[in-house]
Amino acid sequence: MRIPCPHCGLRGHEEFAYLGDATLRRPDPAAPDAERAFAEYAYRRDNPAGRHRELWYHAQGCGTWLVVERDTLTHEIGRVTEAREQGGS
Amino acid sequence: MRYSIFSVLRQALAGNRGWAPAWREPEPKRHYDVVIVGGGGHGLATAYYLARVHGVRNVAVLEKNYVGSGNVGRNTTIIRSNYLLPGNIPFYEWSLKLWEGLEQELNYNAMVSQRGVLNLFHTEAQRDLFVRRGNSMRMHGVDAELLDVAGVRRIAPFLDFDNARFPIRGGLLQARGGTVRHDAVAWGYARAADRLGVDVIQQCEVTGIRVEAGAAVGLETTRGYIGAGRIGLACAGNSSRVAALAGLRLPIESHVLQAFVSEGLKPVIPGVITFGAGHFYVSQSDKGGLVFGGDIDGYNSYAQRGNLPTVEDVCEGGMALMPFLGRVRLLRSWGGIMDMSMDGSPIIDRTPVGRLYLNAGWCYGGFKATPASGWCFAHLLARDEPHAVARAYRLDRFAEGRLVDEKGQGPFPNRH
Amino acid sequence: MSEGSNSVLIPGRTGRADGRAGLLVRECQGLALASLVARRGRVREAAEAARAAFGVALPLVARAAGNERVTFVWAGPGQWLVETSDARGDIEAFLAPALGSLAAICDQSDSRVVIELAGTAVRDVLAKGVPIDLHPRAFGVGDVALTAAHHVGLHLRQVSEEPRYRISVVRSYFGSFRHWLESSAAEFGCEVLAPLGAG
Amino acid sequence: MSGGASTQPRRLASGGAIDRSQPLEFRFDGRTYTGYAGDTLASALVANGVRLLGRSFKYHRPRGLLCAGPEEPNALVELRDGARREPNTRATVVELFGGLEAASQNRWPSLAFDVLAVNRWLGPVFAAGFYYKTFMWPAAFWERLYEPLIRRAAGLGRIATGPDPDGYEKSYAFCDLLVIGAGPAGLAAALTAGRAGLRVLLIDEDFLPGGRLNAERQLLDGRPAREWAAAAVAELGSLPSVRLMRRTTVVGCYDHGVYGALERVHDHRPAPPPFEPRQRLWRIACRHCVLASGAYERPLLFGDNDLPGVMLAGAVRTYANRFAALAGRRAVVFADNDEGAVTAADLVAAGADVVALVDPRTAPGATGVERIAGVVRRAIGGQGLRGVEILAADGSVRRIACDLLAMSGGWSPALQLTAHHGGRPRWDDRLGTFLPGTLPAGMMVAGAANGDFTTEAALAAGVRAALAAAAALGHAAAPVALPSVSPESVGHRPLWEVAGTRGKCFVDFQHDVAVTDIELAEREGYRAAEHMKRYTTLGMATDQGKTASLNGLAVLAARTGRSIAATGTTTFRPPVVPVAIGALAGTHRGRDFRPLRLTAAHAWAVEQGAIFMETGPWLRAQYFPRPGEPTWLESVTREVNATRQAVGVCDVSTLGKIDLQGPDACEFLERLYVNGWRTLAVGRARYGLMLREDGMVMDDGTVSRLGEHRYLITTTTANAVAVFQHMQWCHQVLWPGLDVQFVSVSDQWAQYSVAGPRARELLRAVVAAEHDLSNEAFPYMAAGTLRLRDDTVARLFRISFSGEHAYEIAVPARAGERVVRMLMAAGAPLGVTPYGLEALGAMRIEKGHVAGNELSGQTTAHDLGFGKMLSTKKDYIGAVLARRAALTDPDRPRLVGLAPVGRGDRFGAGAHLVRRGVEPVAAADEGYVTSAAFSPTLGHWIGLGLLRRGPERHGERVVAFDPLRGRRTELEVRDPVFVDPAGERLRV
Ligand SMILES: Cc1cc2nc3c(=O)[nH]c(=O)nc-3n(C[C@H](O)[C@H](O)[C@H](O)COP(=O)(O)OP(=O)(O)OC[C@H]3O[C@@H](n4cnc5c(N)ncnc54)[C@H](O)[C@@H]3O)c2cc1C
Ligand SMILES: NC(=O)c1ccc[n+]([C@@H]2O[C@H](COP(=O)([O-])OP(=O)(O)OC[C@H]3O[C@@H](n4cnc5c(N)ncnc54)[C@H](O)[C@@H]3O)[C@@H](O)[C@H]2O)c1
Ligand SMILES: Cc1cc2nc3c(=O)[nH]c(=O)nc-3n(C[C@H](O)[C@H](O)[C@H](O)COP(=O)(O)O)c2cc1C
Ligand SMILES: [Zn+2]
Repeated sequence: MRIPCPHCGLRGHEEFAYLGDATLRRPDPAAPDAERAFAEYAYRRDNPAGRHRELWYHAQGCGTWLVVERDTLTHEIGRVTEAREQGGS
Repeated sequence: MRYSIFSVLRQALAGNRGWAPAWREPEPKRHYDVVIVGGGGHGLATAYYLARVHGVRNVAVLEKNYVGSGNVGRNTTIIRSNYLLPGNIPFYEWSLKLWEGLEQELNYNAMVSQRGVLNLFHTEAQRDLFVRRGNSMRMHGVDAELLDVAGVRRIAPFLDFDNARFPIRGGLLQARGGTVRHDAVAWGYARAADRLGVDVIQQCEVTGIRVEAGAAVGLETTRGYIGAGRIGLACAGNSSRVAALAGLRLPIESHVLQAFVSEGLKPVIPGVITFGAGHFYVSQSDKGGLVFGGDIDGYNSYAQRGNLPTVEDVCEGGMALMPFLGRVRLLRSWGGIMDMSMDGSPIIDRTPVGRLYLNAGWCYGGFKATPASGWCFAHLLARDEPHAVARAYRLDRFAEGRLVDEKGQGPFPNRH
Repeated sequence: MSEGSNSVLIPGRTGRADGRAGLLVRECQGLALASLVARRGRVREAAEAARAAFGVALPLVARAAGNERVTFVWAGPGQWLVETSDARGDIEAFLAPALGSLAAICDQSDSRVVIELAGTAVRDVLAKGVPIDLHPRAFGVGDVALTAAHHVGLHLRQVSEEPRYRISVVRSYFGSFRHWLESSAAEFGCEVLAPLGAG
Repeated sequence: MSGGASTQPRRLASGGAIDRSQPLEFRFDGRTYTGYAGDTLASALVANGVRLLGRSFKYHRPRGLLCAGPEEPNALVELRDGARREPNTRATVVELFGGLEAASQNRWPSLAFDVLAVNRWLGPVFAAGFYYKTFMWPAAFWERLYEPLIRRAAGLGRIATGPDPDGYEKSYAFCDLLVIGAGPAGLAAALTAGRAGLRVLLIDEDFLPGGRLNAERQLLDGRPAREWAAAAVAELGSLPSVRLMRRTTVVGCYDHGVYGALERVHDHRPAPPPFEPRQRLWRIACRHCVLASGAYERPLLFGDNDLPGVMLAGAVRTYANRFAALAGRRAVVFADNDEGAVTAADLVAAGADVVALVDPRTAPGATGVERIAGVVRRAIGGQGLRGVEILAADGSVRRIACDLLAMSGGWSPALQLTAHHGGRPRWDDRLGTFLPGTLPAGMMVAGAANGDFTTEAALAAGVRAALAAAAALGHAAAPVALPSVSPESVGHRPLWEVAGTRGKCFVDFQHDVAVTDIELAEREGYRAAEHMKRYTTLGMATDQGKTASLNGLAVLAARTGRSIAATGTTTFRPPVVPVAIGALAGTHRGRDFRPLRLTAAHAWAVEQGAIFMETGPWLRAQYFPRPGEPTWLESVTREVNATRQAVGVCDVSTLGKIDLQGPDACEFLERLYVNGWRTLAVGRARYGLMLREDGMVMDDGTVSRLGEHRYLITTTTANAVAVFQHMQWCHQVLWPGLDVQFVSVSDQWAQYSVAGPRARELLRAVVAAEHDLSNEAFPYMAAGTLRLRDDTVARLFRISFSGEHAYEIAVPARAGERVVRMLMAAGAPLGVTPYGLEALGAMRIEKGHVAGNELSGQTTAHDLGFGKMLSTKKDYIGAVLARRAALTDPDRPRLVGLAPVGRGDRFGAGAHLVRRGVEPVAAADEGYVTSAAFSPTLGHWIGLGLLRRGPERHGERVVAFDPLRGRRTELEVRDPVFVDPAGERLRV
């Protein structure tokens, strides 16, 4: 696969480290059901067959965490943005 | 017809015209006591043991493609019970015991071949881990042996002992480990289950799970609606998709694992060998091909195919370990989609939906589990209680923190 | 890596011995390096401050920009590797007056080995490990890439048209990198020249 | 000088693309032959009249050449010898070189007389899948008898005997347009794109580009087609943006325009020249691709169609026209398409006696040879073809003597690469074959690969595809003028099977899969195309069914009553042709498997005689043996004692080091670590512990505050990269609002631990005089910057892993070696000793410090005795999930110290802990020994372990059960800190 890093251009996916679902948000640790929410966050996944927003880290490149839209059935890649633009947990 | 040397000879004389289909091609009935989704090794074994052990014979196995089209037909065929954690060892050992009598049980030669599984180590830290594991196995009554370099050399003199980046320091050997002919497992279980009355229904994809009052009552399929007393999901790789039909979200990601086979060669490699410093393991099939593999590609995928860097990584490991492989040619590569669970261990459990049961999360290690998985899942489906050797494989273990994490990698499926 | 000299490349010829060597390598010595990471939201200010103080703005894309005093090599968004032979032993102090409030500055002078590569076969040699399209239509003078060859991370840029490339490699991996480079160049002949900027 | 007709009886007097001025001697099965440059091994054997080349897999039937290209199923040889032996090499793709050695395989004792040929008489027993039905009784016989026998019989060639002596390498290539195949379609595409200035990579697996143009007697613009091809190649060579690679096969199509290709750089030489690889793997990234890979001809299915002398018609033409080698003198042609006539004409032109052209279609044409409407029902012969039995349309049966049967069942596009992304080929009823279906993004198909079976159509399709690619890339391009092509006729009505055959009718030649096997599979319910493939193994041999698959599907379709379209193909997978594993590994082998990291003082350690060990990518000194120390134990004991009694120096440069700055740096630390940082003063260091979000321990290390907003973090060697990535994730993904900046400085600093009661004295001797190192000025856990006597800038941290009064001194990496020598020189009067990882490990165990074996990813802070560090006043990664009941359960195995009751006893890491007097079985398992070492300080073995409720059990005796090493040792459970529990030595 070739991932279009917004900073480095098209690069082989072997330059990146993968971390899965980018739609997860770290729950509020102070919420009363924090333990349950954190367990969901840490362990459960939508794991869709189709469009997937996912985190890739350009480890051998610019060091940016990217949010890549990729189809898990075809591997086709759509939009790629920086994770920091999501504004955090 | 019973299979034996006599039937083979008799048929040979008769031009092989008398053989009957290995299993029927029945039309689905409107309702079954138990419907298993997924005609892979686990689904078929479950149906077989339901019929054979629990006398539940009004059973259907629904397979969206052809029987054995999933991971049971595309894995590297390794069986072993050399696990570390007490949640795992009894289960995999029970599986190995079932493998040991499988052919006679099924009357199908699945070529269970216990030529040994040798895990090499290259550092002292790795050795400590293997010793911990081997001792754990021995305490469970499982065979395990620690080999020093000379011991490894005796088994596999062709490894690179002298010029390696990560020198071999020894190995953990499970002599009872080995390989089994993958396709024959699916076919053998299908035939045996069929003979006990199980309907094996191919080209039948489950597209919906009908839930009424909190309990599953039947399945929408590409061949119509099928009612069910109980439903067991055994659709490795696709578990998340199928469970989602009942509104469940699983602790699973789907990842692709590639496997490789070389051209046919005269025998060289005695059993299974795994390289502890690279991503590579290998055995040689009875047909002569070197069957090998390595790491998963590492990203969510349902595409059943991998990418080139992983191919290279695996072959680099192979060459580093066995420098005579240079001129052996890779014949074919393929991929399978696996349920990578969040702790690298499987799930055999009830679900929050009534009468819906789950068998999932086998990662890259579920082939060896096939008999025990079928055995335990059948037990769960028939008795509605977990089998003793599969006690650890509960769905709530993640939230509770009772993880079965052999590698200590945490909730990062692509690191298990 | 002999005591007394910090030379990591020993001048001489390796690989194919006849004809002109296809790859010419030299170490760039006497450079001070620093990483510069802009504070949150201060990238443009930092770029301007650099222009005001050094006459070169920080490049905001994968490029290098420099003059005789100092070169700023893009090293990721909001990050640069600063190269200078003008730092008088303390590159942090050299940069701090202009940039200290706008960016984190950290001496990296010893963390990398910097080499220059040229020669008729330089692109063919690099192609054996560097997964970057170095064709003149795709990569030109001033372009920068962060990538890896043979599992060793590298920071690469083209410094002149011929082409000549400058590469910095993490010091602890340099031995392996050099070995890869020399064996990749062996079919063309590899000539290590006297270091640049030694003294 | 010339080889001459006498040695090459079947070589034509003239013609062909061979160089008669360069005769080459080679050996096959021990006999010497001569061929020419430009030959393949196969064509040279044809020219020498050698027909018997191999034995089949199962029945050991004699086999000769079927094809002239990579699709060859029969003519597999062992090429070269010893460590260079290449089993299963297709003679058809081996470019001939002088001195070539080849041998037939899978036969014993000889090719002509092969004992296992008896298998053919057992054919009915060895039918598809027979092994699934037998060998089950008695059970124990499988592994002892049946399986070894099967394994001996199976397999084809023999693997090489030693490490591959040749080199391999890999390379990257980039282009706008990748053209795969340099036949008419590919050449036209490359010319069009190349003239338009696109960056074109044209790849062909042959050593002679041109594809079928080299093999046919066609005329292009009135010239032999081969000349047109040569001119096109010459022009491409002159275009600056075009690169033509010969002897290179594109083997796989991967995501996003990545293609893998194998270049056989020097396979056409006895061995590669110095400094050059045997083969090179190309990793190509292209924006567009034109696949112009041509087509494979199909055999016809009739009795004993595998006899040597039965060949594909296209191959017969290739041998005659390209290689000037005549595959037989007396030929019958059997085809269901118009190529039959072309073949007959070519054979006549080559001087063969063509006795009949058999074609089931009823439209005879005038070709000057006898045309029979009908079929060949059976081939006749023993080790080679002697004649054929023909069933004419009128029902008459004739036997005709011949030594060559040229057959053609039509063509199947070489479409594998179109299907590597899962796209299914689609059936084309008009052409009677499968054509490419859904294509991978960026790929177009042209020429015979797309069903354009005439040269004219292939040329035009190549141009069209290139224009489309240029347009998509926004390049202006003009169509190239195409040559006129002599008349072509491609009528075809597929025959699929000859009815009423006698003898075995082979579909997959290499795997000996016959029509009867497919019938059996169907009968037994293996009716899906994939089931049939797996049950019969059709298409699973080294040729991957290139000539067999479609025929097999047609037979299956006929038996099931489904159409071929509904039957569908099996899945195509990379590689297109088998690829040497060495090429896929490239230079990553032996010691170059992975790069090596060396610390700045590596050369010094080598001088000191260090024994090194691999730790991740690093090589680190394990211990420094001295003369008279018989084992490592003596060396390590000396190193520990010297350190504990005087002073030792250890290279700890491999620790991960991260420079953290920014106004929010402290807040960032608060969120990363379990413990608090707000009270850490400038100039002080503190121990820190990090969890993963799931509550398990991730890493530990120290953090030193260097300035108001500047910290230095150290990580363990093993986790350096992971922790940095984790920090990036925390910063960029979780908390981008924090104003922090961090970079790795692991390589900037060489770092040495200076430990022992005389550590301060030693430092005094190297540190510039103005610095005050007294306990008051520089106490335990102090951190600061200073200068050494030689003016080197250094950072000094008063931290200790060994439990001694200790420092870590960091200096810029280039000064590392110098400084370590300085330390050793200055320390000589104090008795300084270098110590390695082994001594470090022993001392940390003596001190009860956890390390890699305890940080297994399976342990919690509570397990390791760090429960009290967990802050309750703040949120941090892992805080919530670490609180789960199962993770804080006191019943969990937790850290203890362990010492043998019999002080002379030894025990090791990995031993399990059970109560005394109970049976050591799984149910009694209470934990295990994580680390163990001989303690020179205490004079006996000690260890750390995780023991159920451990901290409550100090003083209890347990047994370390280690059946793997055959040990059972009684241990006393105790506090993990063996040495200086009060920490007095640290603070002096
Ligand atoms: C390359 C590779 C190598 C491996 N190597 C090993 C090894 O050496 N040793 C080992 O122990 N394990 C190995 N494994 C893992 C092992 O193959 C799997 O864990 C195991 O086969 C999974 O169980 P199964 O056989 O039931 O799965 P499968 O055979 O995948 O069965 C699941 C079935 O469910 C069907 N299905 C899915 N969705 C639906 C639906 N909606 N409706 C109907 N049917 C559906 C699928 O078509 C499939 O046939 C490997 C896996 C791979 C991919
Ligand atoms: N009369 C017929 O029915 C019939 C049928 C098929 C082909 N043909 C003839 O064949 C020609 C078709 O032209 P074309 O250009 O499509 O095909 P071609 O067969 O002439 O050329 C294909 C080329 O692709 C190369 N190739 C194939 N796979 C490759 C791979 N994976 N990597 C690298 N190289 C690869 C081959 O070595 C070959 O040189 C025409 O001359 C046509 O007349 C005729
Ligand atoms: C153990 C094992 C051995 C195999 N041996 C061969 C082989 O000798 N030849 C072959 O073509 N394929 C072989 N395959 C691969 C299959 O052809 C096929 O690729 C695999 O089962 C995946 O199916 P798919 O490619 O149809 O998706 C083997 C597969 C396995 C699991
Ligand atoms: Zn990037």
